Amino acid sequence: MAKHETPLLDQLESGPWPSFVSDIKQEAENRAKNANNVEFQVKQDVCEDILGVLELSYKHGRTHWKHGGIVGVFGYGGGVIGRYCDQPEMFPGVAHFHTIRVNQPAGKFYNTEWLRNLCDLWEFRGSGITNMHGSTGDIVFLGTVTEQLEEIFFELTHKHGQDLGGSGSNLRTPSDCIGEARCEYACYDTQALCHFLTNEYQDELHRPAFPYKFKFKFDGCPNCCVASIARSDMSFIGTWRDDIRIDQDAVAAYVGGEYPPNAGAHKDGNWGAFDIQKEVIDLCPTGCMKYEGGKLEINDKECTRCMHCINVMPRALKKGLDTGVSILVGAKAPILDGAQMGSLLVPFVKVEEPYEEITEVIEAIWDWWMEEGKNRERLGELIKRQGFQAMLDAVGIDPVPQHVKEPRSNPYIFWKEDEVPGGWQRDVNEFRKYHQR
Amino acid sequence: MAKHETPLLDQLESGPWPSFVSDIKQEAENRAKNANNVEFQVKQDVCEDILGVLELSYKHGRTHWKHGGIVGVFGYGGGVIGRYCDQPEMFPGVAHFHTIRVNQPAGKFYNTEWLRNLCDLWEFRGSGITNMHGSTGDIVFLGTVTEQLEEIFFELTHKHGQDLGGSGSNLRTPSDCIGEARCEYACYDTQALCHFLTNEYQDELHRPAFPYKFKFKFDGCPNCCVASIARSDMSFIGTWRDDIRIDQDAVAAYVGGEYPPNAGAHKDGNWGAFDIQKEVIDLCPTGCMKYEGGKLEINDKECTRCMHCINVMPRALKKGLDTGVSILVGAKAPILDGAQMGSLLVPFVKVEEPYEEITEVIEAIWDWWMEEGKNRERLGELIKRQGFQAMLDAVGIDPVPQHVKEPRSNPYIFWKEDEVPGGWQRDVNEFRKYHQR
Amino acid sequence: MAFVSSGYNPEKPMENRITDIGPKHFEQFYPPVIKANKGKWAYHEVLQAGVLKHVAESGDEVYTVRVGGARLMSVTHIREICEIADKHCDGYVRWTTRNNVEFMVDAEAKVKPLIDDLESRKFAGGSYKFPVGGTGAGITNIVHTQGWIHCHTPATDASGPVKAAMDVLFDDFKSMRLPAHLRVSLACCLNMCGAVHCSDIAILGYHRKPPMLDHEYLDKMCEIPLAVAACPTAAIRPTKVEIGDKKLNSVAVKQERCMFCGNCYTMCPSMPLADTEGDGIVIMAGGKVSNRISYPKFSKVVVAFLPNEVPRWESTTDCIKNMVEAYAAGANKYERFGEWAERIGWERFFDVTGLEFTHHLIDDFRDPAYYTWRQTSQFKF
Amino acid sequence: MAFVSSGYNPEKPMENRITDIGPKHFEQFYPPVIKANKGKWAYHEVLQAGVLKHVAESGDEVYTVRVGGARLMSVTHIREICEIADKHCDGYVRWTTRNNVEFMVDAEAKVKPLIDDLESRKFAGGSYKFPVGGTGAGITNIVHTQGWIHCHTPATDASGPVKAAMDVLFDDFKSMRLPAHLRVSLACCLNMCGAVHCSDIAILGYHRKPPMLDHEYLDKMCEIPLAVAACPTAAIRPTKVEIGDKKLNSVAVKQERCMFCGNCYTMCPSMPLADTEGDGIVIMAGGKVSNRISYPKFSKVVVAFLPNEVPRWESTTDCIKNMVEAYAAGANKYERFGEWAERIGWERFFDVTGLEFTHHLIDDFRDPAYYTWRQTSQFKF
Ligand code: SRM
Ligand code: SRM
Ligand code: SRM
Ligand code: SRM
Ligand code: SF4
Ligand code: SF4
Ligand code: SF4
Ligand code: SF4
Ligand code: SF4
Ligand code: SF4
Ligand code: SF4
Ligand code: SF4
Repeated sequence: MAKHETPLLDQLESGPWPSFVSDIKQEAENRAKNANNVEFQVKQDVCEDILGVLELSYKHGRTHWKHGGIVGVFGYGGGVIGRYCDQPEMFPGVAHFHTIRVNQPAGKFYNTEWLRNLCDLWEFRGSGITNMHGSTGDIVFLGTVTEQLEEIFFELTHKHGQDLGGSGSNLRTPSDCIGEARCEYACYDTQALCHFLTNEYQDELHRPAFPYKFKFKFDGCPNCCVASIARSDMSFIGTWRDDIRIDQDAVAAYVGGEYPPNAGAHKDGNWGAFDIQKEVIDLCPTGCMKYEGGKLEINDKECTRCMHCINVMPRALKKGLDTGVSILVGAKAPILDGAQMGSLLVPFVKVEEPYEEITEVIEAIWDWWMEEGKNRERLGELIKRQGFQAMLDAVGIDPVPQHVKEPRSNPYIFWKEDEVPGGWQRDVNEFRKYHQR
Repeated sequence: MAKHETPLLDQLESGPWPSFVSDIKQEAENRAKNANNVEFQVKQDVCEDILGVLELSYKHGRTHWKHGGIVGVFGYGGGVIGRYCDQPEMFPGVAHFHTIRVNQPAGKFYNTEWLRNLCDLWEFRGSGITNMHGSTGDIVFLGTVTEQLEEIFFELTHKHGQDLGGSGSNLRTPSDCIGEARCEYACYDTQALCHFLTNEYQDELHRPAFPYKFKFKFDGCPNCCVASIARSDMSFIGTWRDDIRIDQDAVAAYVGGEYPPNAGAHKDGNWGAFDIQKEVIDLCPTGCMKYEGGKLEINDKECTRCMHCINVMPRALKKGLDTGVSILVGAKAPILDGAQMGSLLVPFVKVEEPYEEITEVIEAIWDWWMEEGKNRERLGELIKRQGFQAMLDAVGIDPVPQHVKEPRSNPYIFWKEDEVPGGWQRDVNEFRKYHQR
Repeated sequence: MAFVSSGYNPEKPMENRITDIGPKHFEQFYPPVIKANKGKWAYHEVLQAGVLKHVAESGDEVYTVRVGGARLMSVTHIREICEIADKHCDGYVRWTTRNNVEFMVDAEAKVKPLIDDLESRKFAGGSYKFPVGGTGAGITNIVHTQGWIHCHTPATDASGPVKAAMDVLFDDFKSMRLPAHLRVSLACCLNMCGAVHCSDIAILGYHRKPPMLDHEYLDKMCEIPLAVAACPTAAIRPTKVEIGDKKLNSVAVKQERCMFCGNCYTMCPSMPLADTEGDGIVIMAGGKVSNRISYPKFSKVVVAFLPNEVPRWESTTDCIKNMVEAYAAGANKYERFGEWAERIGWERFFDVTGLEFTHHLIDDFRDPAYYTWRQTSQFKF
Repeated sequence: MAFVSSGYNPEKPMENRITDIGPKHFEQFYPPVIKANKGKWAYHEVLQAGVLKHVAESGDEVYTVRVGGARLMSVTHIREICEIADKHCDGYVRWTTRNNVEFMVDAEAKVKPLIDDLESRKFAGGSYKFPVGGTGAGITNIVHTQGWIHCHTPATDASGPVKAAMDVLFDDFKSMRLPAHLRVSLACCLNMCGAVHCSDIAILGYHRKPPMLDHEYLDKMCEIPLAVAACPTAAIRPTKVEIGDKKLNSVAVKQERCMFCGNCYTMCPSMPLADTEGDGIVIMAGGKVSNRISYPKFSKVVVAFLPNEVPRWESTTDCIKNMVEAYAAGANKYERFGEWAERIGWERFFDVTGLEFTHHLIDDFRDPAYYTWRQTSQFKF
């Protein structure tokens, strides 16, 4: 017997796609049964109230959650998002409903033992409902009360060797694509770099010292499976600077139809036989490929490493061996002045322990942003406000044509005084000697 | 014997390209000789002084002309640009050096009789130096004195049936490409429309009532030989809405090498034999062409009338028969906020006397601009400031996808109150009944 | 419900405190075949929708079975995942960047039993618990945000519209017939917690009424200068109001300057925007993040508003389904949604999808708006 | 030099006044073959550089011989044009939109004598008066502005650099070996009186020193609020200064905010910018206006500054020549300069031209600057 009627939500139980309503209901039931005699530290019927308040939102077409307020664990400026219900009397189970961001392991691999530990903890001290995972990458524990925050943190750190993720004007929880762990396209070890920088910058992650949030994401190659270019203030995208390796026999196997194009990703379409000219050569954005006399040639100097040809013929074409990352900066969501993609800052750097070439760039950028950024100004907004050159200048990187898609089309060049012979201080009377009024 | 030494300018007499220095010198000589006993109304040695002051500018690397000041002819707010030399004692011949803008005939055809009349007038009452033509399109008489302005105007109007062009916050002298007069691509009679509108709007041309300058230009087709899309507040570009006419025999003649591709415009290059696939089909920006089994096909529905195929094979392909113009608005040079190209406002309208469909658009735009535009704000800047929609609204044109290259990528939609059910005035106390603080 | 201490002593918060230890090290979570072959993968193949085979240089193979699902997950559900992982995968499992779950096995023979097991499990309400799919040229899980389940600023729900949309798109989750990947995302407000701004199809919650002013509370609760500064269009100014006989410091909103971004509400709880009729969904399309062939692209607004039709958001799901079918019918192989729209031209896009073009779709936000208008005589009728 | 009245009476300016009559009607100036076949042209052919043949549906033909030259023209020179037109063309002649002169004849036999006549005429200094060329895939006349010959705001001369550049580009005026039209334009200041902002190659005069302040005069001459309002970067503010014992109303300029646009000087003669060392040339490239294949494009800044090297601007002409040769060697048939640069990538453009990429070339003007940076991992080394 459900505590609240949920006629609207109930309609979301049918249909093939896994129903979150059914799942919350099963959790509600399990909590009600409490087969393992858990001493629930938040209300046993919390899941009923989740459904109840959500049903009310469905009825009103409006949320019933209020602003956060400052809750958290001692010494940390982030990791917890406070949340309160605006109908606490109707739904006491969710009157407080804070979330905890648990820093996921790089690559999001788990073993079941550890996962079960988290489940036990969260059943005991929270709602038993999670987001696997939040948009930034964290494991999100969804809904607990203020008194449980320190307890949960204590258990996480002491029992599970696990820390919180970021929130607030901090470094946010970095995240990465699967990369070398299972992907032949990876140009560097995304997990290693993600983990290293997460630990290197624990202080920045937990203690707000930035003008606003700051995100790292790590993509092993330009396919961008963690969407770093769209949603991280600093995006690391794997690339290479030597040549694509070609296995001509495998090319022939693709042409001959032995290997499925694009690794079979189009299997259920009616695309006909593979046509290397149409599907690869003609689609290469730089036109740097040729297939003649059964031989594939790439003019690698002109290749921009877009991955297309490699994606289509992974058994025949392999990324280069001299690999590294490109670093792009400034991506963000549209608030306030419009969304930004990352803009290329460092075309290429090797990814080699102890990663100093990388941390130097990070720290130079942070120094500039912390010096110049206004409150709630993302890095991308600062770059826009002060200009790309100002960033290069501050960070000590030389301008190269790779920084731009195209040179400026307005000629409004802000020359600096020391660039102009004779400087700017002139004597108008001297001028008037040659030019009468 | 030259009045002023011009060692720097003299170096611009050599080389193959026609030397303006030599030309001014020949005029100076002819004035000195005065074979026809002209009673020069400006100084006989004015051309010497032009060379002198220009040489001085070459020496200093700076201009020696001052601001204009207000000079002109009675009742007109434009047509004359005042100009004074900042070294009048050294160069008394050019102490005053005003220009007169003479409204060129549409298409810039002339007969010699009329041209000679202008020459006689300008030799007599001016420096004898002209610009054929100014960037807007006028015949520019370069350099006369204030007292001669009314005299010149009087002679122009009384003897030569000819009016001045525009300057100031007026309609500027409209101008056009050669169009139907000698071009098979023309989609309407540019001269007729240019001439009609010039006369229709004489008041706007001569009496400043606008926030700033306003320019019309008329291109017979999308090749844009008068660059209307880049330099007119309102640009008229010929186009058609039916099908490109194909003469398959002529196509075969191109393929067979009988006719030179692009009408021979590439004759001096080593481009090899004509390849219709490479040179036409593959370059069509919409990919709407096919050449198979010796037959050329165009999917005209997808054609964007870019002119490429027609330019390459003018004897085989002809524009459609249902022709008209596209009207684009807002082009301008970079001052102050950056350059603009014209933006498409009216995708298609027929060009038919009495041109009412066109004058309606013009006048609606002017009404809006005169109502909303700030002082010195070009139409393009107003569109940017108030938004494209605001213009459509004011002018009464429905939004169509043709207006945009792409829909907005920011979702910052400024809804209007009457578009939102229930309006905007809400009772916070009513809200608070369902949402506690 | 007695309080059970973890051992934490609130009197001495720093005693024994462990901080700054970061996440678990990823290596301990790698399945053995991953650990052994990391960085030495030779190639992969998508065997069928939801099933990947990766072959290492060593000859080792790993088979991945990907299953979709709600990212909102109970511990009961996670425990069931663990049970399956123990049974088939030596106790390892992973999540993808789009909230799918991946079960990996190291031999082909283990694949079928795993799939059979997964597909056999259903929730009480009848939906699949672990549908296999989401790979290749199809539709994978919808990344999304909190919605009415947790956040204070949403203009729509997240989990509900996602469930409704995935039910409609289910066939394309389970097959790979499309020209390319098609990524659907949802964000419940303009903050866009996710890569919604560059998704093939994006569902975006949007308000359409300016904030209400809870004057009485504003004075008490808000740092007025912060609220004023928060507004990107400078629509808010400080003011004084009289409520009853009280003179209060408050703010005034110039409503016609408001673009409903909710940034004021983020800073000040006394300026709520949410409204039953005002709130709803904006549909965007044509974005991408991969650098394949074309550069990453932002999504474009293609439908300015659809109402919040609970519980199944029919107008939204119809609209999406319609766009997917138009794309499937019209795009070339490998062509992403936005590449397709650009190739045929956005004017043709509105034609073939039958979507209405309204003035709302014309950009009027600041200087860059100019670049979205059509500065050419080239267009299609 | 006695004053000769035209008949105008300054006492009664409105007496007999004729106004608003507009330009001459174009029809009276059409050569007969044009008049007869207007709107009925069938096709054309470029017979050789500078010579066009147009064939009408009626079978009539018109042969056009195009000649280049300075648009700054004396009446003596125009009379010579008239003489030629009388001799060969029944007294008709026209000017093109790029300031070339076109002589038209109605029979092929008349072409050679015309050309021979034109090419035989030279100025005393040795240059051609009427070089034939400027058609097709070559370089035609440089459209330009006033420069030091008439304007008060230029940062370079117009006629001089144009003469110097056309001397260097003369072979390409007389031939059609290039991949496509290549349009060179010049504007002597940022006002850009011409389509310089969308030319294949543009020569632009640019100041690099903020305005001087002639305080004494400013007070007398200027509407100070106008000068203040004129500045697009808000670098100017009103102020008071003391000169000797006089207290003057004047303005102050925040120099580091100045981008040298000269708009203040346009409004106020007491704020001159011109400077021998400060002024010079910006080279832009890659613009176009035609809608052929690609959309019209703005030119991009490729060289931030070259000095005013009188009288022949060698650095400028070298730079242009170098770009033309790189383009001729690298572009495909029909490919305009900007299309070429975009195809190979601007990073490669700097490579093949050897031009230096400096920080000045990175856009930093307002919001749209963002769109010129590189938002992709795609680039060439
Ligand atoms: C929980 C999460 C959504 C989710 O359901 O997954 C989330 C939730 C919130 N985000 Fe977010 N953001 C979350 C990932 C993102 C992302 C995606 C990412 O990180 O890859 C973005 C877009 C990328 C970016 O950073 O630009 C994102 C862009 C925003 C913004 C807009 C920031 C901007 O500069 O444009 C805001 C507004 C703000 O900061 O004021 C915001 C603000 C918020 C707040 C704090 C609401 C607010 O106005 O204060 C939300 C708290 C909701 C709650 O009740 O928990 N959230 N937010 C995500 C974090 C979970 C995790 O740690 O894994
Ligand atoms: C004479 C001419 C240049 C030439 O050598 O040909 C010219 C000359 C001047 N232009 Fe221009 N403009 C001339 C065509 C143009 C064009 C081209 C066109 O019309 O196709 C443009 C670019 C298109 C446009 O209108 O945007 C042009 C854009 C400007 C601007 C920038 C306007 C803007 O909104 O960006 C200014 C500055 C201003 O208005 O304050 C300007 C201002 C001027 C002034 C009045 C200088 C000033 O600051 O007051 C110049 C007077 C020079 C003189 O001594 O005669 N002139 N001006 C052209 C007119 C001749 C004619 O009537 O045929
Ligand atoms: C597992 C996962 C990475 C992870 O760390 O979790 C992953 C894994 C693979 N991606 Fe991805 N991609 C994953 C998210 C993404 C994303 C991110 C996103 O959608 O938010 C993108 C960017 C999408 C975009 O542009 O909007 C992405 C764009 C690609 C592409 C480029 C596709 C394109 O046409 O633009 C490829 C190449 C391909 O498909 O051939 C690719 C290729 C691959 C390959 C084939 C790489 C490999 O050799 O193993 C993997 C299997 C693909 C498949 O599912 O068919 N992956 N891939 C992610 C699975 C998400 C899911 O559950 O569905
Ligand atoms: C005479 C003139 C019109 C006039 O009213 O005066 C004219 C005449 C012709 N143009 Fe033009 N164009 C003329 C200025 C232009 C301009 C304007 C400009 O440069 O300022 C343009 C735009 C250039 C740009 O995009 O920057 C222009 C872009 C074209 C094009 C498109 C070329 C392209 O590749 O983008 C064509 C088509 C072609 O060449 O096949 C064209 C074609 C033609 C044709 C073939 C049309 C015809 O069938 O008669 C004419 C002879 C072309 C030739 O010179 O080879 N005309 N043409 C102008 C001659 C200028 C000159 O003296 O050199
Ligand atoms: S981003 Fe590249 S390396 Fe990473 S998982 Fe995707 S395809 Fe593999
Ligand atoms: S990676 Fe892309 S640019 Fe490079 S050769 Fe392959 S398809 Fe062409
Ligand atoms: S714009 Fe078109 S119609 Fe006009 S001259 Fe050029 S090609 Fe001919
Ligand atoms: S005019 Fe342009 S778009 Fe139309 S068919 Fe010809 S080449 Fe293609
Ligand atoms: S998108 Fe908006 S409403 Fe949704 S979780 Fe993020 S901040 Fe909250
Ligand atoms: S919703 Fe946004 S635009 Fe509207 S008042 Fe609030 S901050 Fe300003
Ligand atoms: S470009 Fe500048 S300097 Fe040259 S004529 Fe125009 S306003 Fe004068
Ligand atoms: S030159 Fe331009 S930017 Fe500099 S002070 Fe004058 S108006 Fe302002």
